[in-house]
Amino acid sequence: MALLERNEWYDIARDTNWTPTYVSQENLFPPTMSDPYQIPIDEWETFDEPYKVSFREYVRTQREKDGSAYSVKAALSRSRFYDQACEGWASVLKLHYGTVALTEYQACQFQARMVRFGPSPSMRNMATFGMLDEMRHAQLQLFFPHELVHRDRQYDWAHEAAHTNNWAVIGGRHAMDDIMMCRDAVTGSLMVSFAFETGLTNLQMIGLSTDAANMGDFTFSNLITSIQSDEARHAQLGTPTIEIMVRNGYKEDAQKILDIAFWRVWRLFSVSVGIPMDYYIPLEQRHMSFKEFMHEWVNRQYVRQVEDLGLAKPWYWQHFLDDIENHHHCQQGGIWSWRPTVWWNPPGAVGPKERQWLEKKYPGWNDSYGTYWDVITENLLADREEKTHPECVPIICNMCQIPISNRPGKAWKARPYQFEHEGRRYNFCTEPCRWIFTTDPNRYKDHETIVDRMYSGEIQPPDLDGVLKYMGIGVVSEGGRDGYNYQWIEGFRSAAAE
Amino acid sequence: MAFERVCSLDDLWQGEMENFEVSGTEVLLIHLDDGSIHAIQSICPHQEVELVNGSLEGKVLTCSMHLWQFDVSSGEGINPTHAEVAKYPVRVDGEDIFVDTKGIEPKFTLA
Amino acid sequence: MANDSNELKPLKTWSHLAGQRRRPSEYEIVSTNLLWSTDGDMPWALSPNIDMNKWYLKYRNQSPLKHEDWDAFRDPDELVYRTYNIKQDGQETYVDGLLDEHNRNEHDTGYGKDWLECLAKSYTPARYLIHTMQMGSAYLVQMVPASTIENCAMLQAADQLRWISRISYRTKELQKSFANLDFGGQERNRWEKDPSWQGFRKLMERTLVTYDWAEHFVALNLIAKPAIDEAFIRQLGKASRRNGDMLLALLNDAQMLDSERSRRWTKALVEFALNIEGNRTILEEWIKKWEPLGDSAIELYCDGLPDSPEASSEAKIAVKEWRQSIGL
Amino acid sequence: MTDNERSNSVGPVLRTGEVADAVIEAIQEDNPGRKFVIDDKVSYVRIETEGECIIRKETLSKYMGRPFSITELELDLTSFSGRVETTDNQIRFFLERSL
Repeated sequence: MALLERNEWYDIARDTNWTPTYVSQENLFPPTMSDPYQIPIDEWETFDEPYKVSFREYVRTQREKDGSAYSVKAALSRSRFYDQACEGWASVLKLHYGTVALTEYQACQFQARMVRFGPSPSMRNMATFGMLDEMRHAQLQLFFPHELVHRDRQYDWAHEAAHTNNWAVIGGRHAMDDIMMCRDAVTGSLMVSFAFETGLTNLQMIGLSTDAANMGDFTFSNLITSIQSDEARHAQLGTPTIEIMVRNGYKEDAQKILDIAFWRVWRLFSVSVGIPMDYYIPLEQRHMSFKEFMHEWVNRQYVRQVEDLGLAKPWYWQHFLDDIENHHHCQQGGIWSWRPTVWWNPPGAVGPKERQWLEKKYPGWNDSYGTYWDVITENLLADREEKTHPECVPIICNMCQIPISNRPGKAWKARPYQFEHEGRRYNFCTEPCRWIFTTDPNRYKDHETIVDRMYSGEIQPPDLDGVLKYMGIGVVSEGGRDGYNYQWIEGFRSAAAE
Repeated sequence: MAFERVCSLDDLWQGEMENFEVSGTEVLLIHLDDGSIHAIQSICPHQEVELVNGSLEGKVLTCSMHLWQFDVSSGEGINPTHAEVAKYPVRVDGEDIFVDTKGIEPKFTLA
Repeated sequence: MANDSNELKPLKTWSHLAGQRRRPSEYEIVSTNLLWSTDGDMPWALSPNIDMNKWYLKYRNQSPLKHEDWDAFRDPDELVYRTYNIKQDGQETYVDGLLDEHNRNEHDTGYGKDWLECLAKSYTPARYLIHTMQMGSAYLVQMVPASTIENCAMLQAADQLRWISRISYRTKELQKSFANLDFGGQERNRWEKDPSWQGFRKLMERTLVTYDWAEHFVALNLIAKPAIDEAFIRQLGKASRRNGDMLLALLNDAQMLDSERSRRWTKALVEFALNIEGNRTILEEWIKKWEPLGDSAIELYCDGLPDSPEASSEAKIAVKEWRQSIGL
Repeated sequence: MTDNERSNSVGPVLRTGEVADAVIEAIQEDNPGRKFVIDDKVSYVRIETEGECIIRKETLSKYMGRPFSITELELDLTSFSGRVETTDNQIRFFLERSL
């Protein structure tokens, strides 16, 4: 074929900026939607996306990707795999689909913001593919759980979760509305394309794929790595934006933007990926600990990319390293205790063998988190299941919307992080969450946590039943129970018998 | 006539098909997109294969094993044409679906 | 506990589709009710007075065009991402074939001087015009009140990038064949200054700053897009047939297929909106406001086409007849 | 972060399969003299070397046994370390600032 190569005509297709005369440039690209830094337009025209693709190549490649991803479609509907899969794995899937599917769809609107308001034509073209990619991800991640919904109503949350006021959803929406839906095209491209898609989606989409393959769930493993191959391309929108900002004197802004987004997404991922990796996946199938994945993907890969662009690690790096060791262990305890409030069945799964593994991967685990589970194990062994449910209402972080908790045991260092603003006191789980609030209190001040809503009267009746219903529990599906029906305590019973 | 209640309309939506046992006979109940409901023998006349595992496009049911095709509304074979599936009378009363299997035997056609 | 007393039956599909008592299509399963920002009074979970909440409240929630259930809208083509790629991959293979064949026949060398001037003036600058359509469609994507509308707008935006790419491709080929004519260099100036483009540029700049989602839809899909279809795609296509440029004629025919799909969902959305009392007046007023800009764009563009005295009136009539055919 | 986690490693992360196998062969040829670390993680394989890693269309086609474009590589390229640069003929992973 005597067709031109892409590079011969590509530059023409991304040379589409013009000078408007019938309307003002400012009205055509309002700073609040486009570029609040007001970097000169000829600077934006140097934007060179490092990963190029043409429409022609895109539809061919994507068709082939979908051919492979959907090839399991017919087999899936009759597959016995999901009948036989353990509830720990089913919980991984329910949590994944419920938090991811509609988030991907909202991302279409964010990509569209870059297509309309991006100051560089290259950004607008690349984001057009990004927008289509997100449509793909939403549709794939709705299609597959839909095949499972007749087996188990909890899969209905793949579609419904984002429409409920479940506490986990409130947390996810708050973070996504903050870094993605309510940002201008330029700021958003750093927050989403770089911090989120380059930095952290790898954990969920590649990290979980190894566990999925070990579990025998090749459908899921294939699905999420196929999705990530799109992200690897469209996430490249962030790199040139950073370079242009740094070159034009906005290095500090770029750094701050990345630091905010990275922390916000990290807090979500440590729950949605950290807990599954270290607790829900059966011990025999665990490949690496969450901490090991974090070191591979973030500490080695992501940070190195940040530094190569002339930026630095976030100022809160020590807090972050500490959080890798702790946050998801705290939240595993919390979510398990509050299991009736979630749409999956979280296994406690801290039998003698699992505790050995956790101690090896996270030295000191037994002396801290272990003490928390000791009490629960004791109650379960004595048939006092009712005592494993908490009696008090937790304090929720006004930023990440996740219950504030701390490492138990000897190293206990409960310390509230608070901030007073216009007569209201806000509570935070960590210094970075408080810091984000102080960067723009007006942006965050009016939001109410799920607990605020109990006290303000929005949730009626303000009792446990009322709260559960408000969160969609008993409406969309039943709430969670222990995924293994407490069988993980049997190891302790037999040890005690000996 | 011996119509027996099989299920309700809520159990079998438009576009769905499902096996039911009616007076000791295995019956495949099909609710087409046009709203009509049909009952046919559950086994393909070709070999011992459950038709429920086949695919339904409009009123054409294709067996999953050797891709034999039948017109569900008439019971006639489309490919091969000499094949045929037994049809059972269906009655809908309010929300309930009734089927009569009395005196009707499944048909078999060897290739 | 609430969940003990509640009887929850097994589901056959998403709970929100269960009321239909019909096996949902793949399209319904993956396309319906996907926006979280239309669930409550406040679009986004941040303070009501931040810019983005104010923007969505003003330009989406408070748009004069009303419907109590925008989510009930359905794309008549029921396209999903998967089927869009299959369709367009096939179409792009066809276009590759056209380009390849014409290249092998040394098609470009047969162009006369006048026709080359027409291509430079009326064809290659179009990537700017089509790009404004891409931007405008993407504005709809982020602002429409239902995911089923958003999907149609998304594929419409993607179609525009398809044709920007093909026009750029042809621009490069012409540049290689006729180095003296500044193909690939003179387009921006033509788009900004040549009288034949000023009607479209004015129309599109005005459309792009029309931020009410429904008025933006009217300006884009009921005025600008059909005007581009009829003037740029159809009348330029006719002129190229007359001038022996079969390649451009066939390329524009292929582009028209995408436009026809866009017209199908536009028609469906208009019919959907017209079911609500009061919407007709709003749509008709907007059309009255925008129609002169659309007509003027057609006139200026078509008057620049060679040997096409009837082009302008044909295009204007075709646009009007199409709008009438969808009830406006 | 400890210092031994900081390195100048760059390279692709690919879904396991025939494309990954072909890439492993191709990189040896396209990057003479470089040492590669191949880390097989069941569902994906991480390929890393110091500073720069190039994969050429020609070489990849040779090991795939058929014409293979750089865009096709995207089917299996789920991530990469370092930064990326693509042209019609090659894909390059690199870092601009060495430690």
